[in-house]
Amino acid sequence: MNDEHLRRIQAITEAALLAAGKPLSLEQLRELFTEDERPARQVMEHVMALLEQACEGRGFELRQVASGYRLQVREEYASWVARLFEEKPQRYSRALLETLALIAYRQPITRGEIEDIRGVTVSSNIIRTLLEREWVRVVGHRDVPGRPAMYATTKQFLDYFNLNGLDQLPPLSEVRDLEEIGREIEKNMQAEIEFESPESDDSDEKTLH
Amino acid sequence: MNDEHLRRIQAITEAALLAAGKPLSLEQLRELFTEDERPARQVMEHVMALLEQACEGRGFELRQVASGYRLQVREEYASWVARLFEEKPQRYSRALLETLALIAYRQPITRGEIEDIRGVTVSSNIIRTLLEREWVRVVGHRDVPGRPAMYATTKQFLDYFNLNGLDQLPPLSEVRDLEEIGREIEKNMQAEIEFESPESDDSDEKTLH
Amino acid sequence: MTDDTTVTADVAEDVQASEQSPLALVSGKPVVDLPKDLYIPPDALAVFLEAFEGPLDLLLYLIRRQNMDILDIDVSEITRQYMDYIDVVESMRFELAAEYLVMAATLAEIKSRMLLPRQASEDEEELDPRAELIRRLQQYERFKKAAEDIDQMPRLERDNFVASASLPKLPSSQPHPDVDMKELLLALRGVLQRADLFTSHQVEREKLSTRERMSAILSVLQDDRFVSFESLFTPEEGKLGVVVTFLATLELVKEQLIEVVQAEVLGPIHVRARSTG
Repeated sequence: MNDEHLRRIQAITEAALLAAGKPLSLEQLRELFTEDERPARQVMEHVMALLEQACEGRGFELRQVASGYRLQVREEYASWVARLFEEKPQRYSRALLETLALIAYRQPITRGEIEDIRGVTVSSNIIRTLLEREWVRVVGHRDVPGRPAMYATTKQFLDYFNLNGLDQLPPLSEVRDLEEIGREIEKNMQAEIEFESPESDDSDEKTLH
Repeated sequence: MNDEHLRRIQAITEAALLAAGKPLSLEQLRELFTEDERPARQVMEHVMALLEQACEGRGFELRQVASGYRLQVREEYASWVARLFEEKPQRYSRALLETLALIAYRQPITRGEIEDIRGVTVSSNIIRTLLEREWVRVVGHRDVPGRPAMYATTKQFLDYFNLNGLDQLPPLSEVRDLEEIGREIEKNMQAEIEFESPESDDSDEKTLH
Repeated sequence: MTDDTTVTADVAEDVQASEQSPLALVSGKPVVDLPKDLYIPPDALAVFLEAFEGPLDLLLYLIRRQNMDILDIDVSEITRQYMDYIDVVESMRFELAAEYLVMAATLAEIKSRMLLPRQASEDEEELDPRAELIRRLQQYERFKKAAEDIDQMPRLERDNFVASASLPKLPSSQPHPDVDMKELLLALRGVLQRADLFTSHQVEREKLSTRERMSAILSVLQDDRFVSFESLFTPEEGKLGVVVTFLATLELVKEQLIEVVQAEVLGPIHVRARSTG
């Protein structure tokens, strides 16, 4: 078993792991070779060690997991790789916006109080999203059974909406007369929908892939 | 720009290409970096050359196709890697390949023009298959009665066949005299007869029409 | 499968044919011969339609294989035969059979034109009627070859496999949606209308600055400890700020969110969140 032969088995192993995109056991890797060329288990184990070394300083590494070996992108490059999978920002649900609006205008407010006004349950996801975005925070707990958290808006919330303080939020009397604003927003959303419609799918040829 | 810095960009690039599992353009690769760390185009091109070298002697190689760069298994190891997949590779019918050839070499072309040259109706299935595979797309309509769709090939077609551009397609053969055509046909028929004969157990192979 | 390859009478004449493997099986019998002319036996039609990509393809074959002279065909016989099996194939792939029939008609036309005496007055430029057909055959042949070339080209899933590696744990990089203040107001309008809160003036009663200050005070009182009442005030804010803080404190007391403790008359006042502790 000379070096050249080992390097060949190593290259085939690497090729197979990269093509499979899932873990392969030592046996599965050995099965790729015809009977007369099939490396012994020990040889294969040695090749895996060689392959592991050969991945040093590269973008990926050999990992051994329960079902076998796999090649995996190195974790230290995760933050760059993650940008590949960045999705377009979605829109917040109406439920989330209503919850946020109630926290802004009625703070400090508990989830139960929000639910009382909205007439529907507020999902934990909504609260978590608002907390993660750091637009709301828990400022205490109401002294009633269950000791529910009280939510209030944050400085980040004010910054995002370009406000110096909550008193700069539009007064509720203006909120009453929102018909026009509503029409405007619907118009914007319409424009957005048209932009994403499948008719325009020729346009992606012009953008870079 | 020192060597260590280049090696880091190279590792990130390799990581991203392996994570994407599809071609990435130079621009897409540059976009992975934040603005302050984004390599210049020339630097990126240099890194691609370094990465190409770094893949020598390994199971995979860097390849430039129409949509960008991708890492792919070296063709010399295809026969081992193919054993990973139980399904045999798709075969394409002559009708589909002839239609595809006409679109590739004569684009933009209408279905009627394809039928004129082939002397036979092009089934809707074939066009649908080509569109679904995203190998061809409609690029417009010919300004004649019925306004028939004109078809052209896509980047995905080039990617699938390892091409960087249409100019890399094998050159279209010269018009030959019928004697020569006859000899060629004879040879092909011979091969086809052997291929189609009931002895060969190809029946489980799927042929796409 | 049968070993009997002597199903055709032509075998003796066509030694070449008997040496080759059968093209296909028709009703269990191997078909060795390809058609001598454009007539295809109805029972073999499906097979031949598979083997040839249409009449041009078949013609290309015949020209070489049978040394067929496209002028030397019995047009009336071929036409009759074509008509016969159109009935047979109606249920299968009629549209393909029709194309063969068109080809037969084309050939018939060529032949009839060739039989007519050429008129001397006719334009010398006029092409041999076979020229158009030959041009089409040549053209078709180029693309037939191109299709074969494409089939031979290395391609994904057969000769090439994209290399991919599994992903490490990726940081959540979901970008945040944008929100317009108008959207927020619209949402508020919706919920207030539903709750019918516009009619009662409950919501509007409190100044938002007071609400904000209530939140601020509560966040100062996070721990279970007393804070001096004075420390809640920021003199730099001026009179208005002090008033707002005072109102906020009163509101918090009213809502029983904080408790105010004064150990002795005129002694220091302390506040603490009721919920903690």
